[in-house]
Amino acid sequence: MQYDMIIAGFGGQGALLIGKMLAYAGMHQGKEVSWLPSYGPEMRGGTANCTVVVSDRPVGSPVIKSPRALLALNLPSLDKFEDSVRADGVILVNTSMVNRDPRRTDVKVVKVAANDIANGLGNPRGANMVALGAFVGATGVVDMKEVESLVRETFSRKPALVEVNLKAVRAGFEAAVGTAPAVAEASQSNANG
Amino acid sequence: MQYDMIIAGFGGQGALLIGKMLAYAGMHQGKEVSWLPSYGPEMRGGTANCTVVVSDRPVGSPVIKSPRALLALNLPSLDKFEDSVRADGVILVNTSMVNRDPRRTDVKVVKVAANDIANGLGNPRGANMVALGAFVGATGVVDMKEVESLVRETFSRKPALVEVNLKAVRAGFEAAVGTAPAVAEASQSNANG
Amino acid sequence: MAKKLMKGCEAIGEAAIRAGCKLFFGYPITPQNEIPEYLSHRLPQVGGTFVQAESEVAASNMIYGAAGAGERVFTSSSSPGISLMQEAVSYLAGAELPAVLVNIMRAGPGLGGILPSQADYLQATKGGGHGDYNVIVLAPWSVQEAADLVADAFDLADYYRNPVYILGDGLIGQMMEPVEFREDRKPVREIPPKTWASTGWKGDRPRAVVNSLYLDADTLEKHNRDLQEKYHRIRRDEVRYQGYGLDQDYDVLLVAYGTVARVCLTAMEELRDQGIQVAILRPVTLFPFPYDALANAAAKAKAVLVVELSAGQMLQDVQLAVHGSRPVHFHGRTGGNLVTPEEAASKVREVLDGRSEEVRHA
Amino acid sequence: MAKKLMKGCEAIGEAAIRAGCKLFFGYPITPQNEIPEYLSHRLPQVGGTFVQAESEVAASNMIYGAAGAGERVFTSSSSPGISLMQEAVSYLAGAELPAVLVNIMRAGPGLGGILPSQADYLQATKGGGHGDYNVIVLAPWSVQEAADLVADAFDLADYYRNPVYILGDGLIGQMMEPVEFREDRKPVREIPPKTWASTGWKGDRPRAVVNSLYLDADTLEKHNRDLQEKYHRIRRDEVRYQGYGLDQDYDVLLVAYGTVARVCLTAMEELRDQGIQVAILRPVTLFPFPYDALANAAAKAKAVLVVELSAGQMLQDVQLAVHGSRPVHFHGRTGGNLVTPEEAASKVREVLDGRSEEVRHA
Amino acid sequence: MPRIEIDKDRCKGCELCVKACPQQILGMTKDLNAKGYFYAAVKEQKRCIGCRICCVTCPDVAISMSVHGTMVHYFRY
Amino acid sequence: MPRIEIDKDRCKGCELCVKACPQQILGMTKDLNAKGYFYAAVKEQKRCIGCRICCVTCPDVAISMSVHGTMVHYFRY
Amino acid sequence: MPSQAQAVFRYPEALREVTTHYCPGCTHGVIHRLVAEVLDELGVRQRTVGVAPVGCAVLAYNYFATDMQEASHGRAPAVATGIKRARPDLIVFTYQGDGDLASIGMSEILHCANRGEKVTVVFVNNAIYGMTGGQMAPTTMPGQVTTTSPLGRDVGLAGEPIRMAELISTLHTPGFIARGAVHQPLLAVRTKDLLRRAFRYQVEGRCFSMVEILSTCPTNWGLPPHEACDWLEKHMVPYYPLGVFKTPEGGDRASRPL
Amino acid sequence: MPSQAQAVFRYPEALREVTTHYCPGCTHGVIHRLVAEVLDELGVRQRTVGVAPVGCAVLAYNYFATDMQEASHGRAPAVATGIKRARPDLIVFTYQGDGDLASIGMSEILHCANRGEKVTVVFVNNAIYGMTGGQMAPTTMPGQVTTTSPLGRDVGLAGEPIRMAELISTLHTPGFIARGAVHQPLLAVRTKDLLRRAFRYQVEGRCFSMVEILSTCPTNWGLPPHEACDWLEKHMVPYYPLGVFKTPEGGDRASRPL
Ligand SMILES: Cc1ncc(C[n+]2csc(CCOP(=O)(O)OP(=O)(O)O)c2C)c(N)n1
Ligand SMILES: Cc1ncc(C[n+]2csc(CCOP(=O)(O)OP(=O)(O)O)c2C)c(N)n1
Ligand code: SF4
Ligand code: SF4
Ligand code: SF4
Ligand code: SF4
Ligand code: SF4
Ligand code: SF4
Ligand SMILES: [Mg+2]
Ligand SMILES: [Mg+2]
Repeated sequence: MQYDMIIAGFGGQGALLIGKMLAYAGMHQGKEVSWLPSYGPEMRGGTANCTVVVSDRPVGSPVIKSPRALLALNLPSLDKFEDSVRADGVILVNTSMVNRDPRRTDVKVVKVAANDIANGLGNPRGANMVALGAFVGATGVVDMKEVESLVRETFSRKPALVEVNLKAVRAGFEAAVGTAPAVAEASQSNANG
Repeated sequence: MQYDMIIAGFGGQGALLIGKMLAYAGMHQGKEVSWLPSYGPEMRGGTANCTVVVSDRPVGSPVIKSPRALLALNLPSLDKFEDSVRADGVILVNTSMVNRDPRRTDVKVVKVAANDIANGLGNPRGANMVALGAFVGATGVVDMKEVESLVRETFSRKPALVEVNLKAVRAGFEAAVGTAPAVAEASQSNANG
Repeated sequence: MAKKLMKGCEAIGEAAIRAGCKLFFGYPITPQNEIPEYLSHRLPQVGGTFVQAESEVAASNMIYGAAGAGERVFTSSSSPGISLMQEAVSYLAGAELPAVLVNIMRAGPGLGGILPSQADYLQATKGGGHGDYNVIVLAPWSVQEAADLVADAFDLADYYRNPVYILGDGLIGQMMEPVEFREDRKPVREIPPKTWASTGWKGDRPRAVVNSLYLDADTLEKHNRDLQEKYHRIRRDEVRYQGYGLDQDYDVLLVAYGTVARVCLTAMEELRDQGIQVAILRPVTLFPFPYDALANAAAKAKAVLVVELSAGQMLQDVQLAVHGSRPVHFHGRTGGNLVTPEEAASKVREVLDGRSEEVRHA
Repeated sequence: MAKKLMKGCEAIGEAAIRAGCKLFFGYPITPQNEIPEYLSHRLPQVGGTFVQAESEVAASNMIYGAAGAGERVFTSSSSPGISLMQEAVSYLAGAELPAVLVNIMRAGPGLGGILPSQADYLQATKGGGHGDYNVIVLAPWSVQEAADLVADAFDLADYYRNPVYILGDGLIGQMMEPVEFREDRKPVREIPPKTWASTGWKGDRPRAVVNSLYLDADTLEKHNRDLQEKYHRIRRDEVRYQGYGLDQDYDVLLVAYGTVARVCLTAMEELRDQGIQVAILRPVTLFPFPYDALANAAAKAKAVLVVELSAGQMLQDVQLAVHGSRPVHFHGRTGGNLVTPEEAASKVREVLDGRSEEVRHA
Repeated sequence: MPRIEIDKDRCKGCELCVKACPQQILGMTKDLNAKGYFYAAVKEQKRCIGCRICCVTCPDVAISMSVHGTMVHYFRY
Repeated sequence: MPRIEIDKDRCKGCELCVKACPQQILGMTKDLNAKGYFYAAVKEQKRCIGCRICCVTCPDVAISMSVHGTMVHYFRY
Repeated sequence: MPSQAQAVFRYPEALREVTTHYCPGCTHGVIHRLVAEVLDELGVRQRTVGVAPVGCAVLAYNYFATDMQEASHGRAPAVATGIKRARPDLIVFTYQGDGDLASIGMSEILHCANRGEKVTVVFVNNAIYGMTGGQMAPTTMPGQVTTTSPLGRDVGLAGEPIRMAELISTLHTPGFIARGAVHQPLLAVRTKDLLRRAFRYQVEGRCFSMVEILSTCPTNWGLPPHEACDWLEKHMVPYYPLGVFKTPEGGDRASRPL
Repeated sequence: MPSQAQAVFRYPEALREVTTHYCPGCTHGVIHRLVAEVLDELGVRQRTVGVAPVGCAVLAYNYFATDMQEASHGRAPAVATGIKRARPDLIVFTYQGDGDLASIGMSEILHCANRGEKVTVVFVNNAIYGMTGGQMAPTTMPGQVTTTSPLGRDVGLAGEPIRMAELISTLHTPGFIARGAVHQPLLAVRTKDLLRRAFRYQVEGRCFSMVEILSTCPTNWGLPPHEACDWLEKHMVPYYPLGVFKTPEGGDRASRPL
């Protein structure tokens, strides 16, 4: 089975990067993956989002209208995509930038204050890594091990950044792991079967 | 029925003009006509030819591979088109510029020394009018009256030229009229029926 | 008005002027040079404007501007030049601008030659440019019809706010025939005022924006739906064709357009003399193509023979029309060579003898 | 080599380099800018040459020159830019030059939008330029296939001395997927030495003249016959397509290419779950189109459903293939909107329910 | 007396006016406007010399100026 | 001693060489060549100063020149 | 009288009160305003037709309160020619970027200028392709990094930047050709004078006119807006001198042979 | 030694011994010969690729004894760019008419020159479209009658003739730009020097080079060949001065603001 998700945020928040890292991690685990950015004519500095599919079989449509999971890094993203998430799916909200609760009741809502956690770690620019970790924690879509090694790879040119970002991604993971077990298991069992 | 012909000569010899005048004359007589120039990529100063169709009914193909009549103003024209003329057709040769006889025996051959006649009239530039008159005389495709009034019209801006060209066209007509009666009649009867 | 003997190119120019077109933008190319040449002296006489553009790309964008300003305008060119206009044609269609483009086709591909051809049929009818659009395509077979269709072209362009091609083979451009310009001609459609044209915004109407850009997918999709709906109306209301001998019995249906149809007519006479029954269907509009008429006409025949100055382009539309119900045969000449009546007739005999092979897919 | 996650555009650029192409000439346009951007840094690394041309017109003529000099070369653009290349494409075909042109299609007509589309199908397959010619058209449905087809494109171009299009919708260009470049890849055809290329005439071979001009009609007709003969061989030997579920029973045959076929595949799974039997035929080569395979596949179905990001373009080829033997239905989106699996599935249900209307002529 | 008004919701927070004001009396707020930008505001209206440099500078025509009484401007605009 | 040769069948009869020759020793014949042109010919070879102006002038490279002995040319070509 | 407040700087009528899509600090906005103010001052707004380019200003048709046409990339001068020849009574201007005018549209601008079309061209030179994400333009500075000159423009391979105002001013056909800038307020004031002159020549039916205006692209230059202004001053102004290059009154500036 | 006759002027090796299709007295033929002689003298014939234009010289590929490519109308400089970038070891030249280079191909020639492509352009300016039957070109003289300016070129509507050598020489990229003529034998001799220089710059890998050559079109000017030469001298030379406009050594000739 396939696990599909939309990662959305403000231009500089790193939504596209988070999506790419999820796709990479999936690929490294031997899954089939696709990553598709929005390239619509948004105003510069507007929102950016991407769709990631991780699957055991070749990916069919890379365009997903009803994703299993949504990572909403800011409010406009939640506004835009909340309704599209499948019933029983996951919505992970970055409460640092979203000042309302999701209205949906048929999905698992996970809240993580990514920016605050990052600030707390003294790494304000690491909010995206916190969110990535949280998303992996909440959904289990890929292995944390893969994510960690990806973080090492991504920042390999600037070794100083490896540790702080590993910390960030782990902090995010911890903040969310186990919060949406049903879906995580669904994905887990799919991954095995 | 339709009467179709090819008028061919060297660039400056006026083949296209002769053809146009035949077409005009036909039109003025109430016939359907078409005039089609060669516009192939001949070298400048090369040969020029046109196909004229005069018919009682709307003209079908304006392109004629086997014309009823050929006016060959110079040798290359005779070389090029001699074989295409229909059996029983007419070939009018300007012997001033063609130093051989047509080889065809199944057509009516009419010979007129257009340039010499024009020179004799003290109007060397009138060779094309001589040839026109001769062609009308030989084929009867259009009425001489129409041709004469066309000559008047054509040179109306330079009245001095009207008379000399009328002379030329008549001289040509006289030199050829009655030389190819069968075809002339055919065309005549067609024109009437 | 009395008949005049005119070259097709000149008749096209004159007809445009009589249709109220006072603007021409074009670039020289054989075999249609007589159009700009004629207009360069005629337009100033009637207070019009002739501009020799620096290229076909420029010319096609100049007519965009002039059409957008609400004036009747046209350009003309021949095959390679028309290829250079394809971006602009797509823009004209997208912005729904009325403009007339004359293509006096010559032999291709590439630089090819300057002799007659009909090998731009698919470019004209299927969209040589990008995106989903259609251009109305009118194909005259005589100088008189060229003049008549030019007049109609301006009306249709204005009525549908759509570009219109006149697609003529080289013969149409170069041939002289008698032509008459009727003074009492009426527009083929009643043309609404051009309130959409950009002529200065005084606040008395919505601001005029001539445009084909729609960044939002839904808006652009809606625009496309509107366009398709328009093309549907054109297909429904503007089909033109002529039949010859369709009311008699026939074994072979000849399909040809432009001067080739005249060649076929001559061939038909020859064949009937020999007791061979054929009929001709001549599409006058290539878009919209007379699919239904052709399907009906084909139903009466044993076989259909398409004759073109190409390697087989209208052939595809004929196949789409006939839908496999009758075998479709093809005879084409390329390179500037012409089909003769004899050739067409002998191909008909081959079809009847079983010596010709049916064409399945183009 | 290990798999890499790459954007389609980058994979196309990398695949070209690995196919031995060291020359790129192109002009920026969304959504394919990642191709020139990638190559502007990669080509110098491998001793190649990247030139940002002043326009698409120039770019397409630059590849003409470079191809004529015997080198592998390519360009890329998106719909409006490809329209500007149509004269040059006709020249490339006419001069029989091998060159690869990538079109990452966006929504039209005109300036349209920048979102994905498949509305340049007819332009690519029926000849957007003038004259009788064909371009080989390859349509990938994944990033991996895009890379693979680019490699094949260079081989086919060289083998047939013919331009080749890679026709991708915007998704193909923007999407990231794992891609592997096999080191052990063999050319799809054995490619003869380019003795025809203009590389300086030392007298050891006939003078090389890269040309499409033939002023004599018979010579040009002969050239056209040779070209048609080549296209015939391409039709015979180069058809590629893939079937999904063709060996099982099905009521509806879906026909789609590019990423739309993936959407259909997802829809097919959904439908099969509901007990609705469908199969898919995905043309990989759009020219040559898999007419026969499609005719055979359609014979097993009750109806055929064509799905495209256009108002119905491949539809025409499907109709030509099916030849009226089965009803053909159509579902298309335009403007940059995408077909969803749900939409495709529900259209299948409509076809089966009789709620969808058959399309007769495009 | 010149009076500067900044239309907070037109402002895109580019700070060009702040850098340009010869009196240095403009500044950026810490609030986000409807578009999500920190916008510019007049900090010390009184010191404004009415030079209109801020108005001329703003790419988004967010700034307008009115005057009470007569003013001589040192550039014609 | 210069020697001018005119390839009669290359000549297109444009008369440019005739007008150009400073010695005026070239002229047009009354015969037609194979292409149908009245062609140019050397009328007075002896007066030729070997200046090569005719050669340089001819658009159809119909004229060539050879010399016996040494010659000094007043233009480098 | 002036006891009441009097607006001395307000939103021009010829500019619609919408938010542009331009990035924060992008001087496209300033140039829009200058053009609009000039149209207002000359009182020609109601008979003006503008031509929008393909480039960041592609949506200019949403911003000017005049009738507008959207041209294809580079062809605005041809579209303007079509409009002006169709309706000589209209005031026609194009608004074009450097990719649009100096790259793909080189032929159209030169021939439009050379025919002496009575139109006004507003040429926004920001040394880059803004809209498509920062590729090299013909006007990109030597060494300038762009997405298609990742190591900086190599003049050995891509040539030197093209100075359009200089190029066009060598044509023999009379015209008004000038270059301004808007990265400093007083330059914007002077540039408005140039625009006013350019449009006035058109209103008088005198000649073709073009004002090249140096402009910033903070986004694709990767600089905050005010640093972009400084970069422009430092790198562009020396190569692209400001001033008037040609007037219809002036003589012929063709270079003579060496 | 020279007791035997020695050929001092003979048919160049780089010119094929075929009859050209040019009209009698058309100086296209002279220019062909000059180019061929220069290729011979520089010894580069065997590594030269010429690019023929669309224009009267469309069949140039039949005349030069080198490998050749036929370009589409106006695009020869783009085709040449493709060849030269593909094979920098080749000597590449284009041969273009004024319609080809100055009208439809304006963009390609300017950008080719501006990129500094190491190719040589032979630009034949005969102030008319020869091949298509005598239409107005951008280089047509004021008042000159052509088939599309039947009352003579009206500079008020069609603008002044374009001087390409001057225009191109204002580009900042180094290059060699000159203008010659061949309507008088000694000018042909000097023009050959210009061509030699132009090709030599290419052989040395130095720069772009272009020689504009004034040429007659007796047929479409409607003049006998020698009168055409006189017409050229009288009407064209004053407007199109002969000489060298730019050398790679020389400085930057951009006009400065007024
Ligand atoms: C025919 C065509 N080619 C390319 C494009 C893509 N394109 C859009 S804008 C642009 C360049 C914009 O740069 P510029 O003109 O400098 O304007 P700016 O965005 O910098 O203001 C390009 C290449 C297009 N839309 N159409
Ligand atoms: C795209 C395109 N447009 C137009 C033409 C027609 N055409 C052929 S040659 C020519 C102009 C020739 O003039 P010029 O370049 O001055 O060369 P000349 O014949 O004077 O030597 C034109 C317009 C063409 N072949 N292709
Ligand atoms: S008018 Fe001058 S002083 Fe006043 S705020 Fe603006 S820039 Fe500052
Ligand atoms: S210049 Fe305008 S947009 Fe920029 S900060 Fe000031 S008011 Fe805001
Ligand atoms: S070489 Fe000089 S003198 Fe002799 S024939 Fe020629 S032009 Fe006359
Ligand atoms: S110049 Fe040449 S072509 Fe002309 S007349 Fe003399 S020899 Fe003959
Ligand atoms: S991309 Fe550059 S030019 Fe375009 S709006 Fe943004 S800053 Fe301005
Ligand atoms: S038409 Fe003119 S340019 Fe062409 S060959 Fe004849 S004289 Fe020469
Ligand atoms: Mg720019
Ligand atoms: Mg010329």
